[in-house]
Amino acid sequence: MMGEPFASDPYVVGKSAPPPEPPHIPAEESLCPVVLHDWVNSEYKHLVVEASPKALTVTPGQFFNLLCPSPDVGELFFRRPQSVYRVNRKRGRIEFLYKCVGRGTRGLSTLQKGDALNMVGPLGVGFRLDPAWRHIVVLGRGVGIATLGPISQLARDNNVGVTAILSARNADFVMADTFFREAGDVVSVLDTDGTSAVDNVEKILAGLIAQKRADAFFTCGSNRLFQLMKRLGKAHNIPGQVAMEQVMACGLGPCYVCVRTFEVDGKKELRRVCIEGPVFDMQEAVGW
Amino acid sequence: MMGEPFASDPYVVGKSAPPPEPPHIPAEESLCPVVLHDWVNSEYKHLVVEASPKALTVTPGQFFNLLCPSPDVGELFFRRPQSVYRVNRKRGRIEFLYKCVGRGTRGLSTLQKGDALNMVGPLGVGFRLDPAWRHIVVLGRGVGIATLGPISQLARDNNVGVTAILSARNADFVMADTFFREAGDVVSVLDTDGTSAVDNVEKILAGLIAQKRADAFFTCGSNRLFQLMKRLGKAHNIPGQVAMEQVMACGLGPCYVCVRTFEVDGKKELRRVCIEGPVFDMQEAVGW
Amino acid sequence: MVDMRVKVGSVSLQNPVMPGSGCFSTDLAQVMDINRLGAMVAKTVSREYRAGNPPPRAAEVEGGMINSIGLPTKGIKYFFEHQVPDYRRFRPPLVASISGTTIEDFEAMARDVAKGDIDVLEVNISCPTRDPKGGNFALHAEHTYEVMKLIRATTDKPVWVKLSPNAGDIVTVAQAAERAGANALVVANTILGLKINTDTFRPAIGNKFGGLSGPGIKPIIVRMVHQCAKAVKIPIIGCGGIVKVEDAVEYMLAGATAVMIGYLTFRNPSGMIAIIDGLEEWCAKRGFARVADLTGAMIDEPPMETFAAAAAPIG
Amino acid sequence: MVDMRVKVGSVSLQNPVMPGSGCFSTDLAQVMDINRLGAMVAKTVSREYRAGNPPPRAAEVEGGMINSIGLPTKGIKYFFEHQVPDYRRFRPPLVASISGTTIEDFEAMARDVAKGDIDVLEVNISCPTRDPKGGNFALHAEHTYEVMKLIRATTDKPVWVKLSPNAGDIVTVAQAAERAGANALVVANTILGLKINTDTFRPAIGNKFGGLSGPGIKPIIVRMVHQCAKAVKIPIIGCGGIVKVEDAVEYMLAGATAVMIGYLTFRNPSGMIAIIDGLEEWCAKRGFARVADLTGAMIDEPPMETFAAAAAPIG
Ligand SMILES: Cc1cc2nc3c(=O)[nH]c(=O)nc-3n(C[C@H](O)[C@H](O)[C@H](O)COP(=O)(O)OP(=O)(O)OC[C@H]3O[C@@H](n4cnc5c(N)ncnc54)[C@H](O)[C@@H]3O)c2cc1C
Ligand SMILES: Cc1cc2nc3c(=O)[nH]c(=O)nc-3n(C[C@H](O)[C@H](O)[C@H](O)COP(=O)(O)OP(=O)(O)OC[C@H]3O[C@@H](n4cnc5c(N)ncnc54)[C@H](O)[C@@H]3O)c2cc1C
Ligand SMILES: Cc1cc2nc3c(=O)[nH]c(=O)nc-3n(C[C@H](O)[C@H](O)[C@H](O)COP(=O)(O)O)c2cc1C
Ligand SMILES: Cc1cc2nc3c(=O)[nH]c(=O)nc-3n(C[C@H](O)[C@H](O)[C@H](O)COP(=O)(O)O)c2cc1C
Ligand code: FES
Ligand code: FES
Repeated sequence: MMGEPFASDPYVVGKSAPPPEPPHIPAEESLCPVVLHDWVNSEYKHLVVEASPKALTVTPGQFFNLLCPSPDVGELFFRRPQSVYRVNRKRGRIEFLYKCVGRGTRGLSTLQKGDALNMVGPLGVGFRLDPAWRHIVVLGRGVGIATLGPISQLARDNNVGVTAILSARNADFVMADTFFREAGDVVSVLDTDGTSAVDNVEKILAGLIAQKRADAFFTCGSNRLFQLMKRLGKAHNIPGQVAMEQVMACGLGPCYVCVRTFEVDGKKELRRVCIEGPVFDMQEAVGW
Repeated sequence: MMGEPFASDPYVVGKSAPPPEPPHIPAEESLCPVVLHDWVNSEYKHLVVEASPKALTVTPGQFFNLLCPSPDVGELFFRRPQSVYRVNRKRGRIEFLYKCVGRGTRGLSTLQKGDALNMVGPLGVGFRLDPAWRHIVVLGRGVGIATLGPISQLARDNNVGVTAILSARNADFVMADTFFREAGDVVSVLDTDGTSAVDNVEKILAGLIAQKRADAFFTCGSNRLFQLMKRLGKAHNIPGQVAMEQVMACGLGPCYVCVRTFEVDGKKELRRVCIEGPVFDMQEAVGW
Repeated sequence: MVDMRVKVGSVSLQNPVMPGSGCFSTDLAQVMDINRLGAMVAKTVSREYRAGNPPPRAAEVEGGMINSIGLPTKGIKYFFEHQVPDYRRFRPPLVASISGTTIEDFEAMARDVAKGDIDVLEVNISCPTRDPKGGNFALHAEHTYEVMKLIRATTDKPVWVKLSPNAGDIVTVAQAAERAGANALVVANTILGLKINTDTFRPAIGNKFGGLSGPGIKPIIVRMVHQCAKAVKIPIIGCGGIVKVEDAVEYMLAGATAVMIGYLTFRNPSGMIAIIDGLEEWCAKRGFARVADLTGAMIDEPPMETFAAAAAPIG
Repeated sequence: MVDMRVKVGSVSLQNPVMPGSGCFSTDLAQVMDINRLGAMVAKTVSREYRAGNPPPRAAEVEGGMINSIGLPTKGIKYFFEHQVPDYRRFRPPLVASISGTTIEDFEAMARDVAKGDIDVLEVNISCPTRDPKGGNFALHAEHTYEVMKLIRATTDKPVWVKLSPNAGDIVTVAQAAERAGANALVVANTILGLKINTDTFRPAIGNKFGGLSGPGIKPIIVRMVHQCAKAVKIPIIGCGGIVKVEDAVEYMLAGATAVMIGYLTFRNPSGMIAIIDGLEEWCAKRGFARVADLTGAMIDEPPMETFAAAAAPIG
């Protein structure tokens, strides 16, 4: 039998000093107490945990690999990756915003305040922010919105302007708009009134480009919108970054489970989302 | 994944009427709320559940096959058989007295008041009481004591005298002596003072035989003591019954996992503890 | 209303769910309505009395169990005098499973059992608990062909053959069985395994080796069912690790006409009934008017993602 | 103090725990101290660049996972220019795993890789994700003998061979490898499996079939280790489903000199370290001064109960 939920000895937040270890180990397994865990609408949950010092070094676009409890008596095996939605370093907290889609996230949603969440991280290559940029555009849909939170926060902290275009099925699923409003302008586009159509988003982006408010593009969560940004970015020579997803096993690089296709100078190649990403150059990514 | 803890649809005690079913189905899977669950000493726990009407038809020596929760994240598979220690038909309760020995019983011990225990039963062939008997002797050791409870109760209800010889490591592990005292005389024999030695128990039994207080023998829990009773029973022509144990898979008869050896007229044969037992003729049983 | 009937060759079943041999007896009437089953499959019987293997005969492992019962049997005479009449109190077709020690013994068993009051003859040439090499005739295509050819000639009744997952190439064994005239394949028996008790340093079960069954083997057996279904025309009965409705569906998608269940019954004594009910519900919800339409319905294409190029192999 | 050292033939390891090929890279330095491992085992490399199989490349199953990565590799040149120097930042011996398409290719690969800065050559003739029949040379004793004989002649370095659990008779394959001069056997690679998604009716992974690994296969592979250990004199490395200390012990009792770990790392990234620490503790508690004494220490007798006659077979 699997025995304990982990064979390794994770860092227990609030219970012990970080174990002495060589300085070259940047990520760790840690047990983080849940501070808050609320539904934000019928499908999404907001999870706040107390995090270890190492976990708090997470940068925008990086993710943690979470050991979700099984939602039933069956065993759940793979960890589930979730990118960080917000970091509060002063209070030592990390926040996730996630959608309940299958067994893993359903299991995750059963965690109660005070329960310990086993997380491995921080992992992956996050977003890069060029301080020379004056204004960036972030375009997210669905869960992709969560992933774009930290880079927007970072931009604001560096006095880079942010326009956040948040695409959703309906007004209920425009999440975190107040959070994004703190960082800059928010444009919500919805399926219900047709504003989320690619055509309309293209108009909005074209307007921002015309106003020189688009020094860089960031996107996550929709292949359709990614393809749009990629096309406009190419046409107008605007650098872009995309955060991608793929089923993962190890989350650390060795297993090559999490690959996506990329194209450089007409040559296709596969890259691992977990360690070469999850954030990639928008022009090199092929999509999903 | 295993999905739900049971694929079948158990009878839920206190929640629903028993499902309509052909009258020839004597056992059932039922979900029984835990009413009480206490440690009686450092190794044994006393478990009381509210039981279904069908479960309450259990007779002395019969058992239930319990779906023990896993004590860790590993899956626990086989059910664990436990014989009934006491039945309170008026209050609709069934009691178990069990020793925590491995993963299954450790998992069982995590059940809290109000949790539902999934039990299959009543199962097996129990003890037989001949109303012509005037006095019986029950000899139990360890968990075997639990199994001998109901037959002692039944004997008393039928005005048959009972002498209960309870063997244990030390005074802490003489369980249920007050319960047995209600049914008759209790002799505790212990390892600590040497009274549990086979020689001494033989003396006690010989005394009872001499006093004609041994119309039938019942035993459970020790091979050594079983062999003693078998020998004396044979010598003095006293009928005897022994409750046996064996690892089980189905608990119902089909799988032939639970066999023990028996000998009839010098010919050995294997019998299934779950359906041909757990109670067997003492002279036919070979031991364990 | 979902039509739950399936046909395994000439044998009509009211639904595709039946027990695996050795995991069923009329003792189960203690907890379920046996008349609801697609068929009854009796424990494997040999000609003579066999005691079986020494206990302990089973042990838990992660994702399943190993067992080495050793085919205990009271012999063919007892089978017909006591067990068959007992089964006949119930309505589903009766499948008799036979085992033999030699090819001649198998032929004689087939002749004698098939002429009795049974509906189907299942030939167990794959029990891993008797031969420590992990099976019997079913390990090799030629051996399977030889024994099945002889058995086929003994009777007009439907003959099913239970294959071994321990065979290196189950597909050629399946084809050999088909050529020899088997009417259906049961895929498969248990996989030979060993568990050592790290407290006692001894094997966990009395016979040392035992057959692995349960959910852990399901991906292996589903693969074999799919491979065999591509290679033969006779129906296949999938067997190994079914514990929920989706598992039964998965076997049928892979190419099985019906399924057999063992392990589940140990944990959930009336689990087979729950699978029958759940399968009907599942079909209704998914718009299948006939459960038989699931057989072989796997779409044999990669699970392409939205943007095809991203998933396509390159280089 | 427990002596944790083991010798796999001429190769001394500081402890018996190492990763399985394909489940390890220096990327794991993100979460653990690689210098604690018994050895480093590199991902299987082929001569030319290979992209590997289309995603999704892995899926969960009960008691394990199936994967079909398809041996992606940047080729032998990149391996020596970039990966080997990267591994050499760490101290444990480096095991290079090679794959080839033909017997000639294997021979040439062995020659070229063995002369590089590596300590052991592991020959992967058993990857089930390349050949849908479930393996490669390792399915047959003769094929194994032929390829290993040629490879043996190319180098004086230790040569290990990774066998396939899909072989019908792994013992004869093991003996063939020994005869051909292999210095150790890795038992074993993954078992060919299939998972069908019952929502989409499509295979769960891009390559349809994939290799099953994880705790669910442990009883099968422990059995194979035991069978091989009885049949050959060269050391055996057990591999399959080790997720806790007792699993490693079980493999050693069955006859393994060392163990490899894959699956556990995915769930518990520094799990191998925990197994090393736990194994030392376990030996100390059980009074074993040398972990090497566990190898083959299974007591090959039935788990007799107190009263012997009750457990003995009869008839
Ligand atoms: C780097 C990264 C960051 C992510 N950040 C977020 C986030 O901030 N918020 C959010 O809601 N979701 C996020 N996701 C997606 C999230 O990981 C999946 O929704 C989750 O794994 C689904 O698990 P499940 O068991 O609930 O669903 P399942 O039923 O198992 O699967 C549903 C879908 O999730 C994907 N998935 C399943 N297993 C894995 C796995 N091991 N690794 C990756 N994907 C998997 C598959 O594409 C599958 O189709 C992120 C994914 C990645 C790779
Ligand atoms: C008919 C019957 C009635 C019993 N009544 C009682 C009782 O009233 N009180 C009590 O304390 N114990 C009783 N037992 C014993 C009880 O079933 C075992 O102690 C329990 O199954 C141990 O499970 P475990 O997982 O805790 O221990 P494990 O570590 O799994 O095993 C410890 C020992 O328990 C036995 N065991 C394990 N699995 C099974 C199984 N599926 N079926 C039967 N035995 C198994 C084995 O002999 C093993 O050596 C009874 C057993 C039987 C067969
Ligand atoms: C305890 C036990 C006894 C078995 N006895 C037989 C048998 O007598 N004949 C046979 O063909 N298969 C026998 N089997 C194999 C099952 O019929 C079935 O093929 C196997 O268990 C896989 O199905 P499962 O995973 O649903 O249990 C037995 C299996 C178990 C677990
Ligand atoms: C994702 C993945 C990739 C693998 N790649 C290789 C490989 O390249 N070469 C190889 O010999 N074995 C490979 N294997 C097999 C493992 O080394 C190991 O034999 C198998 O997973 C069983 O061990 P486990 O149950 O501990 O995972 C791979 C396994 C997995 C899960
Ligand atoms: S998940 Fe293993 S390499 Fe990315
Ligand atoms: S446990 Fe199955 S026959 Fe007794």
